[in-house]
Amino acid sequence: MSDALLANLLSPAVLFFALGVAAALVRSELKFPEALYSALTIYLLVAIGFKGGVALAEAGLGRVWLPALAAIGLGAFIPLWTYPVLRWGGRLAPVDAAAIAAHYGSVSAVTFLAATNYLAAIGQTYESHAVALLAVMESPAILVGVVLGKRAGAARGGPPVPLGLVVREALFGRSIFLLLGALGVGALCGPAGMEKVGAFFVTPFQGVLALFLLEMGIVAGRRLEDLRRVGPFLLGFGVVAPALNGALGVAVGTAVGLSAGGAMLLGVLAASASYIAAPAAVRLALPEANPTLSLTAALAITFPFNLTLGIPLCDAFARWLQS
Amino acid sequence: MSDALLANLLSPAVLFFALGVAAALVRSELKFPEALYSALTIYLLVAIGFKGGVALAEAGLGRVWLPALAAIGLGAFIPLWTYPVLRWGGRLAPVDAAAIAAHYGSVSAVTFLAATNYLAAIGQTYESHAVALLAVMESPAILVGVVLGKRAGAARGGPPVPLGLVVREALFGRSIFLLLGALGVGALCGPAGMEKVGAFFVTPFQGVLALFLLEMGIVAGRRLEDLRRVGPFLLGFGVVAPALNGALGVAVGTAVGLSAGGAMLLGVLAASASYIAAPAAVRLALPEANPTLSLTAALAITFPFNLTLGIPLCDAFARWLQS
Amino acid sequence: MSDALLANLLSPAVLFFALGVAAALVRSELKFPEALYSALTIYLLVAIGFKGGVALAEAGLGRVWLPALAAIGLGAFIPLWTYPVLRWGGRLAPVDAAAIAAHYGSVSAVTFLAATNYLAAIGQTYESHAVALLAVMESPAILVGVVLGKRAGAARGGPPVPLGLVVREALFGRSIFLLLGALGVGALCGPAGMEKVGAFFVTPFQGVLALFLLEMGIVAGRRLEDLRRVGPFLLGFGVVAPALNGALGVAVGTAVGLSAGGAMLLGVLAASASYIAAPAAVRLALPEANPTLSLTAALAITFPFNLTLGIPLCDAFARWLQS
Amino acid sequence: MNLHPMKLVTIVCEAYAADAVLRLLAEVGASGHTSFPVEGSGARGRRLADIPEYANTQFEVIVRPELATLLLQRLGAELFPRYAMVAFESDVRVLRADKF
Amino acid sequence: MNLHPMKLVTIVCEAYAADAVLRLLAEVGASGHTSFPVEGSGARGRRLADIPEYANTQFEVIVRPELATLLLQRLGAELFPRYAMVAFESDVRVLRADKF
Amino acid sequence: MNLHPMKLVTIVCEAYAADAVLRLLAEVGASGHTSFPVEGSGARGRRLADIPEYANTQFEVIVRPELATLLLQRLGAELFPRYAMVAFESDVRVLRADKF
Ligand SMILES: Nc1ncnc2c1ncn2[C@@H]1O[C@H](COP(=O)(O)O)[C@@H](O)[C@H]1O
Ligand SMILES: Nc1ncnc2c1ncn2[C@@H]1O[C@H](COP(=O)(O)O)[C@@H](O)[C@H]1O
Ligand SMILES: Nc1ncnc2c1ncn2[C@@H]1O[C@H](COP(=O)(O)O)[C@@H](O)[C@H]1O
Ligand code: NA
Ligand code: NA
Ligand code: NA
Repeated sequence: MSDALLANLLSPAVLFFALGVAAALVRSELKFPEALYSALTIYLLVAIGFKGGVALAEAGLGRVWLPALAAIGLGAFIPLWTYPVLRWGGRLAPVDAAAIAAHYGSVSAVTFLAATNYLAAIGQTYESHAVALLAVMESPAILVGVVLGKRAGAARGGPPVPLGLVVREALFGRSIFLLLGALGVGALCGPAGMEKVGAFFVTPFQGVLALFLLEMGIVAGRRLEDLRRVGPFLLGFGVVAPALNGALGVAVGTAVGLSAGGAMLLGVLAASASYIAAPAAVRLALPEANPTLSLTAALAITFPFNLTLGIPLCDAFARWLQS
Repeated sequence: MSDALLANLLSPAVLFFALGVAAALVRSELKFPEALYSALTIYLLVAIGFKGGVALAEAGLGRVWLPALAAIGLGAFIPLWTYPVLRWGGRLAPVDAAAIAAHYGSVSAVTFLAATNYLAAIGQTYESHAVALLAVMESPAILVGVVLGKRAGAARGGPPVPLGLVVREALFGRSIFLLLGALGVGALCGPAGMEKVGAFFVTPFQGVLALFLLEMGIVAGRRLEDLRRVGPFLLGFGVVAPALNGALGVAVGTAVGLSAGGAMLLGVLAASASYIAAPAAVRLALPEANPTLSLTAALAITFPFNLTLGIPLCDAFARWLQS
Repeated sequence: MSDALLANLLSPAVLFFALGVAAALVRSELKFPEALYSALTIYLLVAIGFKGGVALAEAGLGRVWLPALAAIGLGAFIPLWTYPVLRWGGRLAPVDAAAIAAHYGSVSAVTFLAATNYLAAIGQTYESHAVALLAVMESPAILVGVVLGKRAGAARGGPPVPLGLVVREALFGRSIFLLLGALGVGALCGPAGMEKVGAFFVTPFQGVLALFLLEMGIVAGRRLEDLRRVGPFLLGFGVVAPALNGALGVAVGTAVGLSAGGAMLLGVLAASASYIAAPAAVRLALPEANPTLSLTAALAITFPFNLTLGIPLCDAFARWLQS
Repeated sequence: MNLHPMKLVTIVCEAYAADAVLRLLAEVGASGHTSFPVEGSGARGRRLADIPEYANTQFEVIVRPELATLLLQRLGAELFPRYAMVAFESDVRVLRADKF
Repeated sequence: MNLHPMKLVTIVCEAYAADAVLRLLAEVGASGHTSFPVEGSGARGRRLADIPEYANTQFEVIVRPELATLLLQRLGAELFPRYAMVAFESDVRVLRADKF
Repeated sequence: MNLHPMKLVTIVCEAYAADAVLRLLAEVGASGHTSFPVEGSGARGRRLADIPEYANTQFEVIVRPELATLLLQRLGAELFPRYAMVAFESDVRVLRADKF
């Protein structure tokens, strides 16, 4: 385990992330243009979706529907236990508790990618169509979280946001749309399509991810000073919740018959907190919620935690459970 | 034919384009930063120009001059027949008819690329220096169209645009300059240069094109509501004109001795309408023309038509003609 | 020599640079978005740093410390001889002389890359950890130049810039931070890390550099009209100083035991003038200096000179010296 | 040449509020708008424009004076309670009043 | 400290008009300008800034009052008939009047 | 609805001056700011925004009138001698004066 941990900490991905955090901390004027951040996000989501779609075409839907259902259930469940903890344990306003719960039930694609890299590095196999789990797990928690927030909090003013808009955002938001869409394209093209575009979407993928994590490090590092606004409760939550959700995810994955690698990935998905899909949808549906709380927790606490410790922990737990 | 059509519709390029249109239609907030659009355009133009230049160096100018002359003639001719059709058939203002004629006589590099992909996918060979035809065919129609527009319409006010500016724009505009310049660089470097930069300009090319077509789909999809402003005549024109021009191009290509693949590419060039070079030059030279008409027709009607149907049609016609 | 010169002039890198200059001169509206410039810079610096770091891990620090010390000394020395020449020879204001001296003592990563490309093309070997010399040679001249400027000129008004800020900028500025940071990451990852990300950071590298040089050509070309503001003395300085510094660098490199290739690279570093790190740090520390002088000289005179003539000259001198 | 007095209403808001602002502009009947991405800081903290989730958008809208009042009123009532934003009006004189 | 009254002329136009605007600024003798890309909507429809062919540019030019009138007059006569654009002036007080 | 008179201070400067401007804003006690990249030309030549070394930044700061005077005074004394920049103030009426 400590070997694997060290290998993870010394992987290009994690080291570049650390470099980015360092850049923000020493206040180097290094920064990525917003367009580069967006371009890298688009590339990563399309690449991972396409690859997953091709894998899905090869595996067939028969092997995916049960884990997918489990992932959906898991995503919907997480806000149900985190909401009361945040609401009464953390004494947060109802709408803030609901917003944070939605972020933690939804998922982070980049964390998922780092986990697949980790598995590849240690030579552990996994179901290559697991990316379908990532795709279906983005929305459910957002919808549950929004309903919790709407029930709990009366709007502070202004006309209510039409429900259709909210559902559209939860289903057609930037990251979900790209991921599901590329998945569909990959499934339709199959291996023949992969032959054409694999040199762009697969071969350089790990390097692009490393570069993106450098940027993520800068982004997270620049938000570290927002941690003061977030309070000690949320700080602890940002570490404990992923650990619990990760264990839960591994267990559920094992229960529905995933391999150790696949169960670990479902654990990482459960552990991860969304910082692309959820902020957009929650901001639209629950504008009264304070976005600093949820986004800082997801980006500056939970993301680094998962990248460094959460991933190896999920892996160790999955191996132990399945051995 | 229907097999080939289906293969085309299920290629990553066309599917990603469709995904982009879908994103715009469901009003997903997915969008590419303008800088990414420009970066992808630059990459595609440089890559295709460079590759064509290397092929040119190998083939020698001797095998290119006749088809190139034919392409120039074709480009200059198309505005001559489309202008009267648009002017009297479509009852468009003279300056608008001239502007649209210029767009349809000029060419779309991305449509050309999709056509070469199509040929590669079905295993059909073609003259690899055909990109020279793309390069020489951008300007002639623009110059002819501008002369038609200037003759026909008196300016609505303001001093006339100096003719030098117009010619400079038609010859040195962004896309023409990049394409011709990279062609020259490729011709000077030859295969030795290709060995150095091929891993960037050739290997990942098809994947980059697929990503770009996703963006083109969004761009075209967001303009679909402009179709109402364009009227039924132009809608029909945007489909019929490429079909006729495509057939003409295939015939001319066959006449000057191109292979079935090469003639098909000349057909696709004739069928395609410019949405980068022409808008810039025409806007400068004929500012009184309504850019919504020409750009919407080129981008939202003719481009999708060619991508899905026009390309296989040209191919089928070329095979039939040369068999 | 003249063969090598021709080979250099006909390399994709130099030809694309010339194409960019031509685009600016004919006033083509071709331009790269700023975000693309920044993205390419980031990629090149990270890629070169990472590659150098891996090489360093393999070579061990033992073989690097002496050349690194020599590079630092060289960087610190160059402003000491160029300052008086600029101050009294060129009759420049003290603060301007100091600023220019800092730019010429510091280094240009892109020039270095072009030099390694040149060596690869002619089949000359060099110490692959030479990039460490690039990394350590950015800051010393900036610090020396700033001290010279501060001593010489009283500020024109406003409170003095805190010294800590200046040192931070010289050490943690964008380019230095990226280069040193990626070097560190590469050194920690070693060859195992390279296996993961090499397909992105190494394989397409030369092509990316060629594209970047196209942009550099546009940037330099658009500043050619600033040459008038710069005066004939600085014009001559921009050609003579790199020639002298290059010879000095080659000699020093030979003296500390570098191979002909390595000594040539140290010469190119000495010959090159910084246009990323130095402008930022000098502008902060010596805001009274006129940035047009130093930046135009570095970008529009010395960079093209080195790219075309300086590199083959350094190579010829290194071979002659070591034969 | 005649210049016509109009109001320029400027709105700086988090990017997530942009759709709501555009809907409001359509509802009050503004004839057009101009917008661009900005970064900034204010009561709700720094908004570094490094990722889209933190971006700000600035809107500039030229309207007839009576519309300016209505627009600002509804902004204050409907959007200010929810989003990070500031809004202000100033006096301008436009060319071609018939455009607005 | 003395502040000096000047006019700020703002021009929002399609990007293809930018060269013509810059030529006009040089001709009337403006001492400088500031510009940036924007997107917008108006009489000539939406101008989504997703591709350069649809981009808009905003110009801000500080000029002495008499120059403002001349600039707007020529804009209205020479460029308004051709390009998608709006223009307006407002009152500002600048630091260092000798710059303009 | 009440609108409250305030000053809008606009600063256009080379990007290298941005940190100094932000420090000054904090020192005089501005409650917030908005900024965005621009390109331009002026006494110190063209500043093409094609590379960061030549970029310009525009700051817009809403302040109470007495603060505007102080801010401009210090800008003129401390930063104008060093950096390429222009600055001016204008009158605006803001929604929610308590924000500033
Ligand atoms: N005093 C100010 N001057 C200029 N812009 C401001 C000011 N206060 C706030 N803003 C802008 O309005 C946005 C939202 O403000 P706030 O709701 O106060 O956080 C900020 O991110 C800034 O871009
Ligand atoms: N009422 C308005 N307020 C602010 N900007 C406008 C307005 N009308 C037009 N514009 C801007 O001016 C550009 C050209 O306007 P138009 O010629 O009316 O299409 C638009 O794309 C907008 O950026
Ligand atoms: N007359 C002007 N109108 C608008 N912006 C200006 C003007 N003069 C200068 N600027 C802006 O201020 C920056 C610095 O001006 P300067 O110090 O005069 O070179 C320029 O790059 C422009 O962006
Ligand atoms: Na989760
Ligand atoms: Na055509
Ligand atoms: Na040097």
